[in-house]
Amino acid sequence: MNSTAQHHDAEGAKLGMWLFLFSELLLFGGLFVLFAVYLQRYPLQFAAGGRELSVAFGTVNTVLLLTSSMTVALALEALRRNRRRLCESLLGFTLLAALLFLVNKGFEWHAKFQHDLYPGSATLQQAPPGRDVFFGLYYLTTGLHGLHVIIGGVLLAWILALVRCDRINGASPTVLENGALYWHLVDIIWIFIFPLYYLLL
Amino acid sequence: MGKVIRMGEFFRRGFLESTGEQPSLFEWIFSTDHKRIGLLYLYSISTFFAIGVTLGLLIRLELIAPGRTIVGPDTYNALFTLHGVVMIFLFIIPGIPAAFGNIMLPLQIGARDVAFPRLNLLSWWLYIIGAIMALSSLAGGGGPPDTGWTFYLPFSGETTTNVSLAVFAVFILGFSSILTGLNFITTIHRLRAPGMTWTRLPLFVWSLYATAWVQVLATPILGITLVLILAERILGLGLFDAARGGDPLMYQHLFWIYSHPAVYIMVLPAMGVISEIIPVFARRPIFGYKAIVASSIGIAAAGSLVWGHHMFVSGMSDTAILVFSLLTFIVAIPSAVKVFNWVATLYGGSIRLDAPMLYALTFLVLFSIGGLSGLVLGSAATDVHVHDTHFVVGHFHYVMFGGTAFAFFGALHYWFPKIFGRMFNEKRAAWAWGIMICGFNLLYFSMLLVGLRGMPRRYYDYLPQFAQLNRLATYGSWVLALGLLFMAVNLLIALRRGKHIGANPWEAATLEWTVDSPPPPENFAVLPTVTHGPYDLEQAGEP
Amino acid sequence: MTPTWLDTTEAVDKVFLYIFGISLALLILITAVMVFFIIRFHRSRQTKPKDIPSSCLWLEITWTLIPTLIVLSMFWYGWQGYLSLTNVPSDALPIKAVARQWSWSFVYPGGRTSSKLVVPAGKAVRIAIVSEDVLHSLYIPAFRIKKDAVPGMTTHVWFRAPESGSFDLFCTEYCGLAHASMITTVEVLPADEFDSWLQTPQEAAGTAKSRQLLEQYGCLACHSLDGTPRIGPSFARLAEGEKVQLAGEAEKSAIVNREYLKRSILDPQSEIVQGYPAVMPSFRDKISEQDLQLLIDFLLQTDKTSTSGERRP
Amino acid sequence: MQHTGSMRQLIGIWGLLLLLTAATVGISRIHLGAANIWAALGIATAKATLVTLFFMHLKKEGRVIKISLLVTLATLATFIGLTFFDVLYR
Ligand code: HEA
Ligand code: HEA
Ligand code: HEC
Ligand code: CUA
Ligand SMILES: [Cu+2]
Repeated sequence: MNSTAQHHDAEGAKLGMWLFLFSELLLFGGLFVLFAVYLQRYPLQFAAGGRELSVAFGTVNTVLLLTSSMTVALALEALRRNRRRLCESLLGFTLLAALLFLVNKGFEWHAKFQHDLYPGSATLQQAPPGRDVFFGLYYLTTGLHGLHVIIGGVLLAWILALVRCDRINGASPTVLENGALYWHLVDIIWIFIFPLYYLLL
Repeated sequence: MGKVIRMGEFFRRGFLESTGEQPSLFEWIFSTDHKRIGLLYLYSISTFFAIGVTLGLLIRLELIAPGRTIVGPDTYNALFTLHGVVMIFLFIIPGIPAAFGNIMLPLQIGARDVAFPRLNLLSWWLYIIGAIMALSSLAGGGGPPDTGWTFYLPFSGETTTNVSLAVFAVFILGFSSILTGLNFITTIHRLRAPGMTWTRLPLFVWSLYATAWVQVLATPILGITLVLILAERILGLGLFDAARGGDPLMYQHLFWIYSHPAVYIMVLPAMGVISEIIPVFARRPIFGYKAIVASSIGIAAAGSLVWGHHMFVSGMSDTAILVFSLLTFIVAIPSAVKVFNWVATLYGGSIRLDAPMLYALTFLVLFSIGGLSGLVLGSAATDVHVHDTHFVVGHFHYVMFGGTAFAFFGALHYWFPKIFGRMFNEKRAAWAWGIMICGFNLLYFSMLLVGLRGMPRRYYDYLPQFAQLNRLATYGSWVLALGLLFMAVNLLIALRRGKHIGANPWEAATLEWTVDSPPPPENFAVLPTVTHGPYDLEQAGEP
Repeated sequence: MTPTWLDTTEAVDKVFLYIFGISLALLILITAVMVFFIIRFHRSRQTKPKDIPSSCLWLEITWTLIPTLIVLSMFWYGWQGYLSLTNVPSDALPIKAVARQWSWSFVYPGGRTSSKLVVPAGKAVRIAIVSEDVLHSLYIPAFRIKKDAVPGMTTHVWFRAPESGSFDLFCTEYCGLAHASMITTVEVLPADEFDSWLQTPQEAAGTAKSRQLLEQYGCLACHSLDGTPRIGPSFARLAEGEKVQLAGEAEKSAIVNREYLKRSILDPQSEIVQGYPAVMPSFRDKISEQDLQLLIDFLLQTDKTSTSGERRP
Repeated sequence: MQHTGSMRQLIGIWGLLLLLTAATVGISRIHLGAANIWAALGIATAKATLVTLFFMHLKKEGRVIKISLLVTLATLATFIGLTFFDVLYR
């Protein structure tokens, strides 16, 4: 956000960030509307689709995101106590987790493509109606979420740089506060994606 | 008319004055001053409005007689699509909030700027980029998009025209709209001057506040819907493809979840403008301040629940029709409350019929006609007959043009002296207004009638029985065009040669009238302390 | 309201009358009051505004409650009218309407097809609507009915035409280039005439049969028989051995023969005739081999406009 | 503005979140019919609540943000709910 305005009004900047998060929530909300409707219509196909997804990958990624979410929160805490070193390494860890998440995601998608499971693939065209929809939604939702992971990662990397050159410190933590808020949102979205897509029976 | 002050060479140009530090164009397009950004919006929105009305004129020209008149069916389909996209996304949604809201909101609440000035600039840039992309979809590739502004699937997934570009453009415009919304909410929460309590907020600010919430919460749904169209066209996802298990109606749900609330994004700020103008020219405090505030919030909230009324004949379930029809009627109530309060404000006043007031009063009548025709659409039985006919086209032009655009013109005349420090010619303004309302009603009332007789919309050609009313409508569009042109010319002349004017020509009581016209760059040398309500006109005049 | 099988026109018109009546009264009332206030309290008459309170709870409550009652009554009345549109009389004659870009065809019990909607007077008909491609909408203004044709779904309308005559039938959901010409007619025949029309067997072969196939598959929506250009090239100019200019970088062309025509119908995107848009749908899997051969025979015939043997409905 | 012990608290919440993750995976392996999806949603909501309240410090925020979060969630819920009037009864 705007750094001069923030300087004057950290509360305002935070409110702005929350409002932005609300709109992000509704962006994904549209996909959840579709998910709810199609789950209701094709419960069996969705369950079958869910079984094709790897619980192991999903769980590892969940743990990664939860942990990274904690580490940003800790980083903010560290910054507030002016423990810059700690803050930097916690942020570094967060970035690492984000990277691992994306690598995992890449492997997962790759595996799906290998199994001929992508929109319009031959396997899905033969599958009963609904399976295709499941995978369509799966790719779109995780893709959009992945995009948010990338954006959040870039944002945090930039913040890390700012911390390193002391542009952000215990006295003016707003940028980190807001960056962390964004990262937590990315986490929250995943908290819902995980059981809805990976754990369907 | 109040105090027209001749200040001769001492006339100050306020925020319009160049600081001379940068080339003058850069001073504007990279300015973070909310007033300059607002003016940028005003200029760009007016430009796109001119493009939109020209397209409207061409539509009417084609429809002057059955059969091919000036263009073929492919061009006609592109015409109404672009007319709709330009009018909705480039003119009427950003219209009042981004132009007048930007300029007046900080002034009215006693702030030096909005909460995030640079974000504000970013919104404008996104708007311009989106607009240029939308217009460039006209050229190149598969030809201009031909889907209608609703982009209904499956057709928009199949057509070979530049739909993807147009859809992406609208996505960017939506992003711009969200940013404006969150900026305004934060500004209103954080930057009110001391003493500016929630019950002392001008009603225009209240209406912007309610609008901003709709922008923040509904626009993302449009965003994802547009992403879904792109996914359908580019990746072939098939989420709405019946053959692959998708449900075409779900597209319509998602689209209208945004686009119905969007009509209240269009009209709420307009209602705010009306609530500003009427008390000032009736010389009476607004009647039922709290009821008007409550109805703004009521419209914003209830407006999010009625999207299904666009789908009564789409094959949606009867239960849903029952629910959405009921909710649609409920949402008419707060509008009625507003109308009654405005009329009541006139009672016992000392009414001046200056140009802004003329527009405000016309708004009352035209919006009522539009709104009442909305009731016909909200009732399930009658909507079946008139859905997707020119009756609907008549309805929404009455509320959008007769309502919002007339309020936009009202705002333009009301705040013109404040923004530019000059006064337009009153007599010519009244003439332009008179010509416009004649043309307007000729044009759109004919449309309501021809729709009732069954003429479908988006028809390039029609049967002979509709010829007469269509001809009338086309004549009306010429009269309307004449009036609009007259108004534009009058204002353009005033921009150069209008009389200089003091801080408060209309003797209004809101804060923007306490600073110079045009306002100085920092708005308030000392932040004001507010001691009275926005419509306590006796206290007005004191600087 | 008792379920009296009101005809659709009556049911809807009553609601129209009710809503329009009230709306007109309200509009006149509001405008009149407004104009009165403007005159009475104009600056020239009222130089100083009166000092009266600027809010009144009772007024607010009144003018919230009264509109609430009004709109609720409108809602209820409208809903009742809508129920009449969904209450199909049990003896209604079932007809299937197939919508496609950009033509209609109607299929009757017993298999007779027609490009016009032919119905008996005085008898209810129930139309099941399907779409073969994008959204369309079946609209008969005279009977106040309308319903979208949605791919993958079957929707219904019903109506009863009181007496014979012909009425317009429109497509009201925007469906692309020739949306505006997706118009046909409702022919209401006296009951006995309708029965004999329905009984008449359709041609098994010959020109009339081909004509009827052209209508049934919707070819005539885009192609004319008499040389007038429509969305697609007219069939009139098709003749064995003629050269057709194809779109593309190079000067491509094709020779009209059975193979070419077959390709044009089953795989139209492969060769696009110069100067025309690539919008023709493929008829692969939609058209039987037998019908295809009949059509090709017909298209190669030189005199295609002759109407001998054609039967008017 | 020093929150003593808050670091420990954050780590504690993290532990809880991991436990809930294990729980949701575990429950998903038992057949409960329709209850499965509700259990999954319930646990996810619990986790999201923990993240918002503690990681995002919603607990310490003022009324404005709390209320508007509720409004947002209610909006989303109505969007889904009203859509179901169509899909359930078609
Ligand atoms: C500024 C924009 C705007 C506004 C404010 C409105 C306001 C309303 N609209 Fe409109 N509408 C559109 C823009 C707007 N609309 C557009 C663009 C479309 C077409 C989209 C497309 O398909 O392309 C559309 C389409 C549309 C439809 C779908 C039609 C169809 O396609 O079949 C319906 C159906 O219910 C509807 C209803 C209403 C209602 C009930 C209101 C109400 O809010 C009106 C409330 C106002 C009043 C009631 C009048 C004032 C009050 C009085 C005079 C007092 C007396 C009143 C009472 C006692 C009730 N509108
Ligand atoms: C704010 C919104 C808005 C406004 C103001 C207008 C204005 C006009 N519209 Fe509108 N219209 C829409 C929004 C709007 N429209 C939408 C959303 C649709 C639906 C699209 C769809 O179906 O997808 C539509 C569709 C639509 C149709 C239906 C097409 C169809 O279904 O087949 C028609 C037909 O007549 C029409 C006509 C007009 C006309 C004649 C004007 C006129 O008011 C124009 C008359 C005025 C002039 C010609 C002025 C000329 C003056 C100048 C050029 C100089 C002006 C300069 C300055 C102001 C600086 N419009
Ligand atoms: C949606 C409109 C549409 C429909 C329906 C349609 N066509 Fe076409 N047809 C076209 C267009 C446009 C062209 C020219 C472009 C091309 O070659 O694809 C064309 C080309 C042709 C050609 C090649 C003509 C020539 O001059 O070389 C033949 C033959 C043909 N169509 C036959 C048919 C038949 C038979 C049917 C019905 C079973 C049919 N069409 C239905 C639009 C249509
Ligand atoms: Cu078919 Cu419009
Ligand atoms: Cu609506």
